[in-house]
Amino acid sequence: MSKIGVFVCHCGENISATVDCAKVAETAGNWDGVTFSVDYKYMCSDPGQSLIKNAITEKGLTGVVVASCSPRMHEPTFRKACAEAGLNPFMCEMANLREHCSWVHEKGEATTEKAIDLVRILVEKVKYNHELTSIKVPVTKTALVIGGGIAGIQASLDIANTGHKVILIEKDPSIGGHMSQLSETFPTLDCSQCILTPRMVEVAQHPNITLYTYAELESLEGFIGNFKAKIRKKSKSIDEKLCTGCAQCTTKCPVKKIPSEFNEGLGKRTAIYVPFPQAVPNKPVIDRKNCTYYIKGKCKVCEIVCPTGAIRFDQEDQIVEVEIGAIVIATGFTVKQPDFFPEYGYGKHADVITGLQFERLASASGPTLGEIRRPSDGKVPEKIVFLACAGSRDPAKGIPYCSKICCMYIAKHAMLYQHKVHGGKSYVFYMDIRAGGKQYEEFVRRAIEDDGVNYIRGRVSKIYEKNGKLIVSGVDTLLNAMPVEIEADMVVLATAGVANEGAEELAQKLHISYDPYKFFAEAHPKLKPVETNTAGIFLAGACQAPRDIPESVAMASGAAVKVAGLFSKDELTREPIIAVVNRQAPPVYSSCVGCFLCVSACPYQAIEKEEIKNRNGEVIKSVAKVNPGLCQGCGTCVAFCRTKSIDIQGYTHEQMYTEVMALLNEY
Amino acid sequence: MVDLIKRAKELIESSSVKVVIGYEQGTGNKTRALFVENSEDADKLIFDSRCIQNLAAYITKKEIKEKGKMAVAATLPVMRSIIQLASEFQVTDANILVLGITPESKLIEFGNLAEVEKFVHQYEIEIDVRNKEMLDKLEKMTQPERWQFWIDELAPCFKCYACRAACPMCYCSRCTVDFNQPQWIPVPSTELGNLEWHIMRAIHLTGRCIDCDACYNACPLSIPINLLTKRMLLDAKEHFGGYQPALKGEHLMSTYKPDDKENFIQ
Amino acid sequence: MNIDKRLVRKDSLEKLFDILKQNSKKIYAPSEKNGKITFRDAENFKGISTGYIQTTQSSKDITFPRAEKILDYSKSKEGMSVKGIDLKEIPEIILWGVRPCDANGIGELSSIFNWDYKDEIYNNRLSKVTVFGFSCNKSDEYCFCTSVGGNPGNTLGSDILFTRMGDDGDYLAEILTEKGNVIVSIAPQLFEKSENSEKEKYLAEVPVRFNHEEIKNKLDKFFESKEWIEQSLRCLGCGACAYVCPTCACFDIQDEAHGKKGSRVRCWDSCGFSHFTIHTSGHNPRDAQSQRWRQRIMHKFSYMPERLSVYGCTGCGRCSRACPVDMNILENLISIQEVTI
Amino acid sequence: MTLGFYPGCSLKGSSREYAESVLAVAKAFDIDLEEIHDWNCCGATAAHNMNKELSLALPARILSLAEKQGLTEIVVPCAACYSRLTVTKHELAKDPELKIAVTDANNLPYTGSVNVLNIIQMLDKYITPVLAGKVVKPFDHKVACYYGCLLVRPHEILNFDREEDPQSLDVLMLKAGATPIDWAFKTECCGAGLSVSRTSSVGRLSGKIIGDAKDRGAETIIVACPMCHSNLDMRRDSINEYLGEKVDIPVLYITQAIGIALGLDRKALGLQRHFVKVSV
Amino acid sequence: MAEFEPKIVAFVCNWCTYAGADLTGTSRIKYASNVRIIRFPCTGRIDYMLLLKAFDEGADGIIVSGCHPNDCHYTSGNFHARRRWIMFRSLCNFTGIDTNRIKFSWVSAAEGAKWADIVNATVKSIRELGPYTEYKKVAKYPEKEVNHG
Repeated sequence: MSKIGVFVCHCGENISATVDCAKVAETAGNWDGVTFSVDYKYMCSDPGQSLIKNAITEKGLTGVVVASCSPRMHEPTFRKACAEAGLNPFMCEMANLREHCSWVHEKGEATTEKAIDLVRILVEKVKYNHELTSIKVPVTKTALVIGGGIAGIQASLDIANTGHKVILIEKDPSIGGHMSQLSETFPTLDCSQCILTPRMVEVAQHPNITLYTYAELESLEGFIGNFKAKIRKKSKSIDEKLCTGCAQCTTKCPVKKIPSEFNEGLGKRTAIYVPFPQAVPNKPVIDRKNCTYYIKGKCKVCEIVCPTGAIRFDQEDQIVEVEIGAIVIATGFTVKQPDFFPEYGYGKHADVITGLQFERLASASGPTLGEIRRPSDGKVPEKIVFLACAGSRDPAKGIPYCSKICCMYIAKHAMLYQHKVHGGKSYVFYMDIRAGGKQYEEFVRRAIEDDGVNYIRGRVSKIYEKNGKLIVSGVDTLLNAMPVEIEADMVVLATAGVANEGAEELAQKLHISYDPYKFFAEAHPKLKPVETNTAGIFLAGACQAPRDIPESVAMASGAAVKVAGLFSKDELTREPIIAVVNRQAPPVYSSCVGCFLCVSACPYQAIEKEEIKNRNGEVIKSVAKVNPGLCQGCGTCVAFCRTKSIDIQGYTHEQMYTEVMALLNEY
Repeated sequence: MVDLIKRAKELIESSSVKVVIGYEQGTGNKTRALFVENSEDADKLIFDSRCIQNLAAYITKKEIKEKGKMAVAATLPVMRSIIQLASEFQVTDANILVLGITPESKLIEFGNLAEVEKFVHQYEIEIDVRNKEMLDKLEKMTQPERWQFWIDELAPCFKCYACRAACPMCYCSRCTVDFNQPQWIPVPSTELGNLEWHIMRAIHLTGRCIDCDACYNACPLSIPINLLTKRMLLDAKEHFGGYQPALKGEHLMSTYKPDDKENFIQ
Repeated sequence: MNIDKRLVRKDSLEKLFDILKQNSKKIYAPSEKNGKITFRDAENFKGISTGYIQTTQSSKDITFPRAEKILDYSKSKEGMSVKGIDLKEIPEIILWGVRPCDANGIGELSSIFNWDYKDEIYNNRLSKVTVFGFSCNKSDEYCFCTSVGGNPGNTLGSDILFTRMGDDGDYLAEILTEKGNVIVSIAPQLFEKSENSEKEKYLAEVPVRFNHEEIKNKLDKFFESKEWIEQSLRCLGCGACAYVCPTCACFDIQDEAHGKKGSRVRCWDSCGFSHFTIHTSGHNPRDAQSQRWRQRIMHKFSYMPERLSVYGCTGCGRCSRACPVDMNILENLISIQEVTI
Repeated sequence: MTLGFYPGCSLKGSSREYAESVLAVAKAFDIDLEEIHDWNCCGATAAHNMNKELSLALPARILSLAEKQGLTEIVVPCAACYSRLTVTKHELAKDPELKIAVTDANNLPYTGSVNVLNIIQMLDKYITPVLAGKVVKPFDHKVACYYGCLLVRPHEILNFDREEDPQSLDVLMLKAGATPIDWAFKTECCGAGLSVSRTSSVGRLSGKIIGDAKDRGAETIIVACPMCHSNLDMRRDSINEYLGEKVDIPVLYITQAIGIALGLDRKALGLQRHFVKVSV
Repeated sequence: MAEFEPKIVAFVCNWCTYAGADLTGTSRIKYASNVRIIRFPCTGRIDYMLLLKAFDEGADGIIVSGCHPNDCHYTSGNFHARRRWIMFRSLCNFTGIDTNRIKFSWVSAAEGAKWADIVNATVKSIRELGPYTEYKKVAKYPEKEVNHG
């Protein structure tokens, strides 16, 4: 006979404001099998948990139902409490009275009735719960870091420094990411390259880090502690072992006018190229789309000039298979290009550029060697306008969120401009200045007060070119919405930070979720910012949302700690929510008839064939068997099996059936 | 079927197979299954248009399997059933020899199941005109009319499970109706118990039924339960391009396509 | 005993039906659906099937329904309360068009339900049934009532037995019981004095096909025979034979639970089903179809005569007609008789 | 072929030439424009600032009448009318209760089945495919296509063209043989709402439009809205006053420009009715 | 007379719709209280028989909801579910079960508002359809004495 304890939480007033918690507890107390029922202000608090623990020991409870918030929130908390009191943690269930009831319905009888129903469903379910034991699986202590920007670099180094192996893959020919493109960094104005390059080199030289540049994730299978990844190493068309990075080839390559990605199109590169001088690895790749040899079948200048014979025109993409235990995704973000904004010149005015392009202009290693010169004619702009929120915070553009970093980098840009172009005039159109962060507000004030940047609170409706000037037509909302027109020489758009193209596809490969803007979704917005919903996969940096450098680095270190924590044990404990094929006494052995249709229904290839043999070793019967290491507990096979021979622990036939019965009948 | 008798005798005498399953004259004007285990019995083998029982139902029967390798005089529906059973690992080349009977009543012996599959694939599974008309008629009814139609049609059902017994695909050793923890299908043959039994049966046969009508022919009350599986067959065709039993095929309901089309999920 | 024999004109039958209906009698009579004839609540005389040799299903459904609630229960903190069905609610029913073999089967069924335990519900239902037997003037190769002690004009089990005199003739009604007299008293004008009381010449001829005594004696030593395996090879193990049989009485008790309330239901079961005898342990004493087939025959021709002094078979031949794989009981009994042990 | 036709007030008054040119071009392609009987004011532009239900009931009545007349598709040349009719369809489809209220107010059944076309959509759908063969005198001029505010906004309701940088008129004019210029004032406000009350504001607002068109070498300005036309044509004196020079670039309705390309009679196109002489 | 309050059972997956309904809660979006959620690991786990059981026990409407295609936490559970739903729904339709009473939807963890809309729309439409008397009549067997067929 079950002895169930029901614990109804008020959640302060979050539940009790609309649900009569005392009535819920009282009603539950009258049900068959419920021996203890109580309501309390905060079940998750220490005294609340003690209440549960005491009831378990004193009343000898065989099952616990905590009626409080979403199990997605506190199930681990309460299960742990039960375990501490000696009750198998899987004998604890949660009724979601907060998110699914009190917060979404008005106060009233119907809401309390619903709360009672929700509790009853779980009380009846828990009667059919079984004591389960967590599953132990071995951990492969190698991490895969996807993306070699600052977040990926930081995560790789942090993990590697704890003594674990790291495989870092980067889709571009060099690691460094967006940070390597930046001129100076706010709020200290130290040179981005100067602080980043040492880390890049450290990555390359670290004995625990294997670096694959020009490589992308092809596919992933497995589960936490036991992933198998296929990595596509795109062909670089060179033999990296032979290449010394002497740059003979890049100097002699006749195709010289390809817009440089690193310089955001403001500079040119060759077809065989190293993206930037400090690249790691500092070895070239051939851009086959633009290489004369690949287009026309002749040239091979690079091959001729290469002193070590390292050019390999027939090199093919290579697929590397690796076994890893954890993954850090640090794929970063991208910015909207000006052609997204017809009103701002639709990408047709050369002198309307993005913030990232301005970084290149301001960078000492950039196409202008750090001088601010406008792309169209190379003149130093006398008047420059910066537009904040180009796309961001604009529902009409489909980007209602704040891109977060723009306020700061615009202040930096304006400041750099003022420092470099003496007597120049700079204007910033903004909605609000969001400068939350250590020394951030001070930095913006410096731009305004010390460097004389003109901040205009208002939006720009239109930019058009007239008589060689860019007419920036906007409004100053602090001057009673006075229309403002500035005849500028150059305009910098702080275009919205958005998810990478292909982010969706990557998420699907990794089986992680993403938000409506295709940024990867964290497991909890506050308490699990670096975890994903898929165990063993973590997030770092701007792939999760727009992030600045300090945040990206902090996230990366956070993710690294999560990985290191995971790797600190040889075995991993997994929830035993897995499918099981029934076994019975001979001569039946199992009700499974061995049709093995479940094998194709399983998304994880977790179902195998097991041959049941007699003492003479003859096969009596072939039945399905679930590999507990591979099974992730989706239950697709369970609903599919005709003979109901597969069941899933925690969501068994009896449990789910009982939930339906309990929901619609009186008990 | 002189050829069949001759071949059966050879197979038995040479011990190539232990039993040949075919048809014999039954009582009344019926024909019935015959299990030939010695060459004299082979003389009783017949084949004519009355031989419609799906003999594949015997292939998974314990008592028959225990005899050893079998040969089956198989009409097109029987051959289809055999391929489907093979795809579900219930029969292999090692335990069956197919003596095919073509739609033109010609005997054709197959070396292996792959050949049977090839033969079977020449013919589309098609629903006969009379049943097609009935399906169309049902389609045109309103939802409450269809509901009443089935409540009335299924009312006589007393759950003797002859439909299940006669169906070659219903080889499960424990049918869902025999599962009682929980009791998915109400055991009593009430309106609800009958409806849910037949719905469940139709779902379990979706993508597997080869439309042999064995269930309908077996029903002592002649309830048109084959309409359910026929409907599923047509829907499988409409939504997923249909199916043919195949040795290494993708089973309709245990697989999916990312671009499966529907118009009702919001 | 002198049987009260009356003449019922051929067109009086409809009048009788209508008068009984006017007297609010519930009449179950054979009617057709999908080509199969079964006893159903008859609304009008026109819907009643005639000319059939035998109905597909027997009339046992009326006294032993395929699904029958026997009690309701509800649970509370105080405990369980149980409410049996109200026997007074059981309606009076006239069973119209029952063949003599079926009527005979009523007795056989009753002997099972009154063997060690007197089944109150069954007996109550039976007490409220008035049986209108109709003698057979046709038979087919599946009929063998005469081999099990019956005959096409058998009066056993009927309250009134109608015998049609000639293909288009009037009926001879034998008023056999008090229940029969009650019917006559409702419409006395339709039950005329009978001049001609000879019915034998109008009855179908059903040859005796085997000796049931001999079969019974043989079965005593036949348990381990290989014949069972050979006979049952074809059997698919469905329950069609048991469910159409007038004397098969296997049932299952099911609790239909809905939260704290529920009902207990008696529903038909069949010893032919492979799971009929399965134990909780997984052991199944009748694991093979041959064992189940043997049980069916042994029960009807050996165990029942031994324990209840009646046969469990009326020779109606329904099981043979209904079997999807032509398991012909007559054929099998004859072969048992012929086999030497 | 027959299409429904809702002229609205402007096309019967100040912009008669727009109506004339629409009908002339339609006729040239054997399209019958059947005017909606007993049509009423569309409510533009003031009604929706006063009373939402009224602002929807007026266009709904027009649409109901069109339904009653058996029309499935109507042409609405005036951009303001087009906006009101389309917005009404959108609002009523979205809100069944509102639909009932409006239907009740009009006492006319409304299903929302009538397809509303602006002039560009009409030309695109029925005339562009066969235009090339009928152009006898390509409109070989540099043109500035001016869209104004109501033709493309609000985008989420009209779902017509790109709201910030529309292209449809440019494409049409290209097909008529013109060279559309790239300019900055395609959707800038002409000051329509102040057309009568504050002509000086109109001078400034429309002046910027004319000024930019002139600076970029436009020989003609092409419009598809009576309000735009009034302001750019009728208020040319105020405009010129603002610009401080005499600019005499003519303003043509798209249908007039196409009509010229088709070689239609200039009078039939109403070219003589303009304030700024049509020199092209 | 009081308005008919339909009983609606929602079968949802843990990762998307259950989380989406959590978000509806955290966003404090109000919706009709007629729905009770039963949590499954994945839509692939949702046994069609459970839907029938819900009707057996007196549900007037059913919501089945999970992750959008491609978003399944288990990669393809929802794809399998979708195929089953297509066939199951068609069979229901063929047997005369009122498919207007079964609402299938995709609600992601980010679509809190959509969940509220789905629930409200379902409650509204079921309210218009009224109690599912057809099914209830058949299902309330224990009220009936016997079945003679």
